[in-house]
Amino acid sequence: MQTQLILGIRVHGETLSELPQDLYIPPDALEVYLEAFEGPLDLLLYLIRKHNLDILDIPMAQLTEQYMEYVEKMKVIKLELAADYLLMSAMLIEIKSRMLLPKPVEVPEEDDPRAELVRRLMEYEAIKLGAQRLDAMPQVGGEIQVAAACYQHIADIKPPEVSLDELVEAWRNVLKRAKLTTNHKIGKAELSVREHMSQILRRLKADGMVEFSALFDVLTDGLPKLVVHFLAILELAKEGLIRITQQQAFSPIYLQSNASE
Amino acid sequence: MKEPDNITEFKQILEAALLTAGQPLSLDDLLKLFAGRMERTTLRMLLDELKQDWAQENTAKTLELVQVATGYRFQAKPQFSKFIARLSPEKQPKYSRAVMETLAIIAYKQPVTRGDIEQIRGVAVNPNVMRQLQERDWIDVVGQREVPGRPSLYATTKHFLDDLSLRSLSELPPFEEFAQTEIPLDN
Amino acid sequence: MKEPDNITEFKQILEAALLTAGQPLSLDDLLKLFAGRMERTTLRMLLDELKQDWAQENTAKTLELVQVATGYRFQAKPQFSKFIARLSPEKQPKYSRAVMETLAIIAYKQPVTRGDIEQIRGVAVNPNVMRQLQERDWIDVVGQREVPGRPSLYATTKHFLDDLSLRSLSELPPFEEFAQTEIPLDN
Repeated sequence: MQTQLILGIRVHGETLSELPQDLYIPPDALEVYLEAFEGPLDLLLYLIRKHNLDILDIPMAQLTEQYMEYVEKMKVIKLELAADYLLMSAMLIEIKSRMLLPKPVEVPEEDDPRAELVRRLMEYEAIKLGAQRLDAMPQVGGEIQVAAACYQHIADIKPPEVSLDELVEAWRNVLKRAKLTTNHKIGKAELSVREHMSQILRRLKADGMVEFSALFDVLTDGLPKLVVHFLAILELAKEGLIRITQQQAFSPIYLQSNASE
Repeated sequence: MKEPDNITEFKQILEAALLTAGQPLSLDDLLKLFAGRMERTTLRMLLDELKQDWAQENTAKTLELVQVATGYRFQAKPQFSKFIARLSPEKQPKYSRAVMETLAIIAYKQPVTRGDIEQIRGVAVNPNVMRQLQERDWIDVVGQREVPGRPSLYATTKHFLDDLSLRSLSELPPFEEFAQTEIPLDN
Repeated sequence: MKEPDNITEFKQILEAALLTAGQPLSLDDLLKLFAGRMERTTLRMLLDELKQDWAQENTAKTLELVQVATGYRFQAKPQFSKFIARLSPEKQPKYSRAVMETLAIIAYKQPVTRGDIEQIRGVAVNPNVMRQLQERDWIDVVGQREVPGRPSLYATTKHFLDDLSLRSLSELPPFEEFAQTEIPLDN
């Protein structure tokens, strides 16, 4: 898939004409490489298939040094992926060192330290091809369109029930998530204030301009309610949702929704 | 299939698109099917023909092509509705999480704009969600905020309180008791 | 319409239901259409007939009745896809290689843990990748492996098969065919 792209990669203005023959990746090209390959297996597979790289011919000492450099650099970028590459080079080094040991005259195939790596490479290659095949298959939402004509819904559907508990649970979830994300204000205005804010807005929407004292039902509302009502007016003014006007001192105060045209 | 070049092919493409659309398609939508190689008047004519094709053989066809406010759509003939309805027996539906959370935000933070809700939930509000709540008469628009675009301010209705058996919003459990200290209470 | 009492009416009801469903309907779903007055074997026969009705007059029909993992559905014949796709230019985004390889591993090796996937791919699995596949409802957790940490076992869903128009996993391209030439051990 993407492996073909890599030959056109430019690093510091110079086109990288071919892939390095070993596992060394120029640090400047590192990010690009990481995007082009899915991981060390993918890179190794590419080198083996395209360049006939011999797994054993990799200059291990040099490679290890270079990998350590990446890890330094990648602490900022993608440490996890660096670790994956590091693990791979460790594996290669282990294989190489075992190959260098004096061996018995006959090595059964399954004892060949490279066999496991080869098995993994081939399995990964098969998955890679499988992924390409799946990707190429027609999919619903893409090449397949499912019949979805309309019909008259005649069933008399009852609206869902909502319990107070469910509502509170939903709010709890909102808060939980709000905690994770950042940057929005969870104000602390009292609920009852908010209710009165809505009431006042409704009233102003219906009646247009309303005189301040007309908003208070002094006869039936107790003092706490009147205070809350007053707080609601202040909050509305603060949030810029209403306009409060007074012609001159001691003349009537009028409230108006800021939204009224 | 190459670009269509005769009436039969034009009509087939229209038919396939309308049968799979899941919603009405406008003339503008349908013109896109032909990548600019179709006149509006021709399109209208083709749709008329298609409509008649499906209207003929009256007994055999199960769908009809109808024109609604936002465009054309195929729909099952009315006599089949009763059977189709059996596929989804009216079990008590549940509101989605999006609906419940939107409702909770409006209840606790009213009056709020859609923008406020999106900010708090961190995702866009599907217009469908607002419509469901409005159709239920649980929320309504109580004004506009005086900022560019003049977004509507939503609040819960008395009907909402009735349905939840609350006398006032202050009977909702206070949210401070869930709010952990990590929630910034700025402003 | 009264309860249907002949093959034509049975098939019409099936057709109307399938054309409006927007998703596959199982045999159990379809039986509901007839409120218990239909045998399973009769239903299968009717569906076969319906399929053939739409397969005949090959040139005229724009849809075909197909069977997928969870049931039957009508879908546009492939030759119309390209035109219908023009209606929604912002089509389904392509998944990254990481997503597709993870999906392939789950499809072919299921049930697998994240550890299995990491072992095969040689890199850590980004949680995002799993989430994308779960949100698409293509994979889900089918259990835990009884090892320390009890890691979740993932498998593909029926919905995945539906979306790829497969009736079962055995219809996936056979894994063996991807095995390439041997990597030589000696040089």
